[in-house]
Amino acid sequence: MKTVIRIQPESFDVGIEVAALEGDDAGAVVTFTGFVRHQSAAGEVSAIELEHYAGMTEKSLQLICAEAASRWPLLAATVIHRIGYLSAGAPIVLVGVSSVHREAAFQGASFLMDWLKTRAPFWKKEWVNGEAMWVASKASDAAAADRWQPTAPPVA
Amino acid sequence: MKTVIRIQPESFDVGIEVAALEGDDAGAVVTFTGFVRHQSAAGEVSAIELEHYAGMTEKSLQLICAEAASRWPLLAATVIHRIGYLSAGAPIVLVGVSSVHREAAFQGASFLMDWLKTRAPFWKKEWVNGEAMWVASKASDAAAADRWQPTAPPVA
Amino acid sequence: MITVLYFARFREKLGVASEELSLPADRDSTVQTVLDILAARGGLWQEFFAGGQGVMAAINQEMASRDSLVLDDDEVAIFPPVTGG
Amino acid sequence: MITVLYFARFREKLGVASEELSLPADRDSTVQTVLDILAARGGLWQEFFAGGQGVMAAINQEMASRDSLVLDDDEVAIFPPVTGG
Repeated sequence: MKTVIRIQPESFDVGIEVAALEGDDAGAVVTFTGFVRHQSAAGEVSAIELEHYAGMTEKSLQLICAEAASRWPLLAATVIHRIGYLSAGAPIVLVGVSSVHREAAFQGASFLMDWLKTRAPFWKKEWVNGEAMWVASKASDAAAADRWQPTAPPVA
Repeated sequence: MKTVIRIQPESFDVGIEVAALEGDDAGAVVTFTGFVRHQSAAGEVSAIELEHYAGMTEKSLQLICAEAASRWPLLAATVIHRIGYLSAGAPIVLVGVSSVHREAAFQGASFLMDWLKTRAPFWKKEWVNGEAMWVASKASDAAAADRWQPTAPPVA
Repeated sequence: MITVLYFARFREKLGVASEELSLPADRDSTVQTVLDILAARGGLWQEFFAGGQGVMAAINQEMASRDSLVLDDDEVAIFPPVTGG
Repeated sequence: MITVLYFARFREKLGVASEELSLPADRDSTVQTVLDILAARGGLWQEFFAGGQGVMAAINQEMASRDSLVLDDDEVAIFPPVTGG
């Protein structure tokens, strides 16, 4: 599977990434774009900051993409994750996959997001009322990732 | 739910449609883009032609979007379907939905595609070796649409 | 009278896109009634519409099933299973 | 000696991004061994690492579990549950 992984402060253009995913007789491209929400559990968010583990990030996303490719007949995958300061409303992450038929593309993209959320070394800090707070991980994300068992769990 | 439906010969830009779907505190936008495949059951496809039921098409897509909105907390939905002659490799259809959290967006987009495939009045003709052939409906599409029961089935 | 519309393979092979059709006056009509009237014409009409499979219908531009009631002045569309997307 | 890296809340609150650490010479070490050594420092270290929850680890940049073996020269990263995407 052709895999493109980019960790960058810059934004991205979903149209360009979809065009790049086409080809090889892809009939289906599914994308997920995540945005910085204005509202969080802590209140009104003005911006977030994203920290990551530079040495590991790309490697972990490559592993997650390889796992997806072993589960569904995917033709190509693109994962773009932004780092640094991002304002509320800004796009944070793009996951896109292509396949011959649509079911694999939907499943693959959903899987990539669930595992990215629970296995890729990114940490988010939210600015709420001028104060920065680390975001707590969500039980719903762990549950979503667990849907895709069997797999070795990360440290409990 | 804000709903945009367009039936048009022209192509579309997924990036522009994703940007239009954002807002209202959307955290997640999922898109599906379908392309004319080069290969079909009948052989090497050079182009397809899409016929539709002009009076009913938009109406049926509105109903399908309303059904999606009744099942998941979606903020906005966009459905663009091209008609007329399309070359192999060309984009045919775009479905995009936005929601606060990603699961609703993935489910909603997948549902819209399954019902569009089995309930929106479009018919495809494929050109293979200079001959035009109507495409037969696929049992796999009917099965995919049936996943989302309960619902009244279309005429058997 | 109802208006019957044909699409895709049906329109092409039967050589007709639409027609006016009279319904039986003595009883309620359904999509099945319409299909029976069409199938009674024999030839391709029978081939397409006498069987139980491979025909979808809409009444006034909403999907219908075979036992959906058809009323005077309705627009009834008859077509093969859809293949968009 | 191993290298231990800290991220996010741990890095910020402990005021350290990385350090060198000696492993016990007399037995095999795991991620749990490392966490026990750190927790024994007391204070925030104990608060963060003595419990069973809320700590993830990677060895040489691959996700690890608590019973994963840690060898000399390994790079062991300790961090809160990830929150990207």
